[in-house]
Amino acid sequence: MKRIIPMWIAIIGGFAMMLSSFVPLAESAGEVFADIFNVVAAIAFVLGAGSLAKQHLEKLSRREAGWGYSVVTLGSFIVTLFIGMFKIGVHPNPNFPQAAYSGSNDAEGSAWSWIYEYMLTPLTSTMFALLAFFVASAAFRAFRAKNTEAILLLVTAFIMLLGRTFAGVVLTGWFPEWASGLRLENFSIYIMQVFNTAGNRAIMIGIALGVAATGLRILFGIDRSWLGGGEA
Amino acid sequence: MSAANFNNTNASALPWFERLDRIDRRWIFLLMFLAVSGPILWIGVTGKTLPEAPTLAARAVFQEIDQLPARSLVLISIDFDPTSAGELQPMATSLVRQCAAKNLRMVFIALWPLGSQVAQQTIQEVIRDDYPALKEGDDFVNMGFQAGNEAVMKLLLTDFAKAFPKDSRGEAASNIPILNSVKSVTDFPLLISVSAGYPGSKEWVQYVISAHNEKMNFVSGCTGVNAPQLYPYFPQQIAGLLGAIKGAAEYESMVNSSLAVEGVVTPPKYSQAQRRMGPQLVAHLFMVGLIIVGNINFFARKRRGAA
Amino acid sequence: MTRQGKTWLVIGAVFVTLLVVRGMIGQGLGRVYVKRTDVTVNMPDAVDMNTAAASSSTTTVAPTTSSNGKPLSWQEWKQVAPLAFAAAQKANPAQTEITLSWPRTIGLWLAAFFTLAIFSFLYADNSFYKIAESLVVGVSAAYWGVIGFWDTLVPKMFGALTPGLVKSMVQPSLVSPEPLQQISMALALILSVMMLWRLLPRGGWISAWPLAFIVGVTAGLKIVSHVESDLMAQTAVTMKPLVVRVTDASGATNMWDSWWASVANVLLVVGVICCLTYFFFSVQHKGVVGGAARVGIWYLMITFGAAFGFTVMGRIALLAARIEFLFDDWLWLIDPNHLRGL
Amino acid sequence: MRITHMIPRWIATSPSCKLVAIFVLMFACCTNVLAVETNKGVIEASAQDIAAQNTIAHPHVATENIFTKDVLAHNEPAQDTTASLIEPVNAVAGASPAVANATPTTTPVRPWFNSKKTALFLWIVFIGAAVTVSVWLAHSGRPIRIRRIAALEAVDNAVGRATEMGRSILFVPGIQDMDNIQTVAGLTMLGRVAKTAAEYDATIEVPTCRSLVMEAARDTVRASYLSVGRADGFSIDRITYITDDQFGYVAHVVGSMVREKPATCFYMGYFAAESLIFSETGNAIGAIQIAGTAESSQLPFFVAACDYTLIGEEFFAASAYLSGEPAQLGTLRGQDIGKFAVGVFITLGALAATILVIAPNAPIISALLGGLQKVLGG
Repeated sequence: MKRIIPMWIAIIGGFAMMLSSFVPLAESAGEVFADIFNVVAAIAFVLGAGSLAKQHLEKLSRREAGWGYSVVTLGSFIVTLFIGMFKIGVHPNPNFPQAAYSGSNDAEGSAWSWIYEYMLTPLTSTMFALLAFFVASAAFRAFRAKNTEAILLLVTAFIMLLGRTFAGVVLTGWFPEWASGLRLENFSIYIMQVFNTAGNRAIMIGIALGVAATGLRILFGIDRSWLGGGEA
Repeated sequence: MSAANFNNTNASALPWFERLDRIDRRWIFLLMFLAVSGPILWIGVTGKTLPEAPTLAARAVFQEIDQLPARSLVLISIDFDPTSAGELQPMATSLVRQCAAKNLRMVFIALWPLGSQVAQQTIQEVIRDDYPALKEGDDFVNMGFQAGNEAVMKLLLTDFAKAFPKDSRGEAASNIPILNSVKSVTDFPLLISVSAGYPGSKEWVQYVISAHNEKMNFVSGCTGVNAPQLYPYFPQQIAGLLGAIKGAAEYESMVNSSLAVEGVVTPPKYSQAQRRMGPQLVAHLFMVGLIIVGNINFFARKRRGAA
Repeated sequence: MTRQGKTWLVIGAVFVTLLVVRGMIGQGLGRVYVKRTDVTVNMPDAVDMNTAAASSSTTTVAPTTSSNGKPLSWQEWKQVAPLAFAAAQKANPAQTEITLSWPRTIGLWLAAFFTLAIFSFLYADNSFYKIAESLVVGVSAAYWGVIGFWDTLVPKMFGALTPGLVKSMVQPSLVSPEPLQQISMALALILSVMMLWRLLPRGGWISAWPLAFIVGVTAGLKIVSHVESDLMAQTAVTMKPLVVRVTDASGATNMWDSWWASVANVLLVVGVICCLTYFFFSVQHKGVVGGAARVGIWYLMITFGAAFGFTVMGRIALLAARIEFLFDDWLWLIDPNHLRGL
Repeated sequence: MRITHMIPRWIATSPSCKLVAIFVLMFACCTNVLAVETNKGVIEASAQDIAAQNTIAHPHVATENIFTKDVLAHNEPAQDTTASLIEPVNAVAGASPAVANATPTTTPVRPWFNSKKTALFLWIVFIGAAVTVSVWLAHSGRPIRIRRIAALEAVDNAVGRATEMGRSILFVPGIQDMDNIQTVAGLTMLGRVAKTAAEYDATIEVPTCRSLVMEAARDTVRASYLSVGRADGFSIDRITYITDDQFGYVAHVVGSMVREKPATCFYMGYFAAESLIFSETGNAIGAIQIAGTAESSQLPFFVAACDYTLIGEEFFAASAYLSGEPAQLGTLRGQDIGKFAVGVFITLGALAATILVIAPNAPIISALLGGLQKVLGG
């Protein structure tokens, strides 16, 4: 019973949504669901925060190796939460001074924007920037001309790398007009529009079918692994 | 300190290609750092940038905005956050600049939570600083962020004010003059999306543009990662496309030269992307070099292995 | 210490020395200046408030701030370029309008520290990285929780269920909610309560219901949207003529362009079909199917190569942005935006 | 209570009957809806068409007309001196101002079925039917041979390796929430992997990026451990929420990767930029890596840096493949039927379009092409 009811909730909800796409009166069902989902996800943050607090408090109480870092995590979590929830240092919106919380957390000068600008942004965008290094080491290690497939991969990457900078202009810019299609910058666009389009289209079509089959497996109750295990 | 470390103890006993193959990747990291930071320093000190030859897709973006009559409405969707600002901020800046210079009326929206702040910064940097005559509410407005991804796009098709009920100042949509004639997103002759992923340009095409292509035009600026997925839509659904920092630099150079006034230096904030093409070039050449060295190495090992 | 360790130590020492030298010469290192502005607003009278609230059908809640009718003022600080500070000082050395902001200057140095701490992970895991990692987890988790609260829960759920409260506290311009909105938010609240039931000692299984609802509805929605926008639309645009006639302005056929356009279309159509063949599951990849699947893989590899090349661009731009932050905002080594001098 | 208890039971025990029942229901709805639509829709449709033609025919012209008025009214100092202001004058020449006011004021009664989406509806019914019939055939004992998918054959070995080395398995279910079908597909994979891990007695760590995903993953893994009778081996604390922030999450996961050194890493779900950060770090610690995503922009990185990668559709097929159940494998055949249909459409469409280029006046061919386009929603 604990499995069958959820399964039916999924089946009914799913089919209702599918049909609603075809009924003009219910066309906004998807948007309504998106709203509901966002609210549920926002409230479920309580569960995530609980898990976060639990894992770090446990480390702390057991004095596990590196418990000091857990203090940092917990401390920064609580401080940020406090600042954000109570809009510390945020003035009310000049248009609506009567509403105490009408100001935006993002206003320049608020504690929140300080955290955002000087902590969150440098930390996350530097994490993102690490990719430039990983891309280089991956290219060195993985781009070896082992077989036809690998050669195609690496030659295409090569053309793109050159074609999308000034190097392409220097190397092939002198090609005569009738062969201008072979200039690296044009050739790279040609590859994008023909080969890349073909590959991406096939992937997209395949994914659409994969999504449909996965969805139907769930809606038909064939795949219940998301509910846990095979037998209902 | 062993995490990323490779075993180098017997390194000197191995032939060169074996040694190269087991090279500590931290050396590659260091070289990459130098390849990017060197040109930044050089360009930062000298102020010189590489010339740009705009490609078709970037020219189309310029044309689309250029052909609009003054006072046309433009919807600018900021679908990225500061983590992608390195690539996309120059596009957003130049796009807003061209729109402001053309005296178009701009409505900013954000489908990414942090996009609203990015829009605010862009407004400050371009409109308030350089086009102070433009009035918030009459000439431009930042409608802020709305959660819901493509659901918001669908809602925009039916009711703009419902999707974005208030602007970033807290003003209700019904009180904003610029939105008086706007019922749905199709009332905008041009939609601009500067996007770093989901939701972004691809979703705009899927949910809004493909069905209303004849009513509104769509131009997009996207990150390098997303460009391959968007090229298939150019030029049918996406009238103009700025792909990665290269697209940004091409577009920037076009806007700058079209708005250049003799004797006045273009503010350097409008050539961010062009400055970044220098590090781009050296780093690309470095990557190409890495791939070549890697393969020479591979063939040397293969030959030795076969012999 | 190994030879390699020593080399890295030297490299690090060189950087630190350069930094110190840089700090001693020229304009010094990163600082942030702010300009003060005074903001004064008049609190509206209670009468205005009531008329504004009366336009909605919901109950009016008394404003929380007590200073009705009085002017309210505060100061705001906006960041300005160091150039502006220099100019203001030159005009009037005793001015207090543009000043050095200590909180923001400390923030700037912290940001630089975090940037370097994350980069240090490239060398090896270390305590700086661990501090940065712990901080980013704590800060960002709270950050998204707060965003969820103020940007989703307040306008959507509280706005629909307790509009009076939201109007008086947060958003006086709130549009009164529609019944459908209220019903859907009530449903969301019920689902959320079920979700949170897990925290209670008994009956945690009920939290499977909202999850099931979400999974089911997602499946239903995605089936339709993917079939529509990916399967049908992509198939339709692939039905291209294999022979194309490109005409000049004069109306004559341009053989060269026609030939290339035709080749492009043939390559495209063949490519899509071959790639699709690769994805066949219930047919063994042998014979003709095997050949087509192999061509399909080639196409996929070219696709991946192209994507790789494009992505590299983006990644390098991001790194460039971080390095610009270090060199420009923090070290004042370069000045591309002419914020400190021309 | 009894009946409500029995019906689900009957359906759960005989899926094939259920599928047929559901499809009969769907078809009934479909025909019913279409009948209503044809009866009711004709008059409305024609009325709407006329109204639509009026409004849509010259939308640009109409709006441009408004803009020129605005320009005059505002009398703004024109900031640019380029020639664009000339354009609207040309454009307006052909339009009457009345066009802008032609929007119908009364909204017609909405039909029960959106006739514009008939083709979409038929496609979904077709795919559903293909899947249903394939499942039914699979149930009736027709053997299904599925081609080898190397990445999936490697799952058992990869889990076994972790056990041998006494290290953990890392499973990353992507960075999106439960409203993304890739996350759901990732969790179904997690169910299979956790089952194998429970059998081998390997530990599995699942850091998640969303609270809801954490809850769902906990349910999934718990059930997997239960299903092989190893409820005692399940620990809820191995499935944790980190942060919603993409790079905050990445910072934590790669940090713990270099510290814990998992023997095997699975990346299954929606991934963005973190794909390469994960897979390069995994590479540096010498882990076996198996990835699966439908995010085509990230596939190159997984292909380059991981040992095995499930590309696009393969990822969605993975859990069905691993289950080995005939019903699930049957759905894969259903997918193939769909692909075959798409292939046929593309081939026919391309040929028809080609013939039309060579002989533009072939009515049958142009009708064929038009029909194909219509079936595809064009």
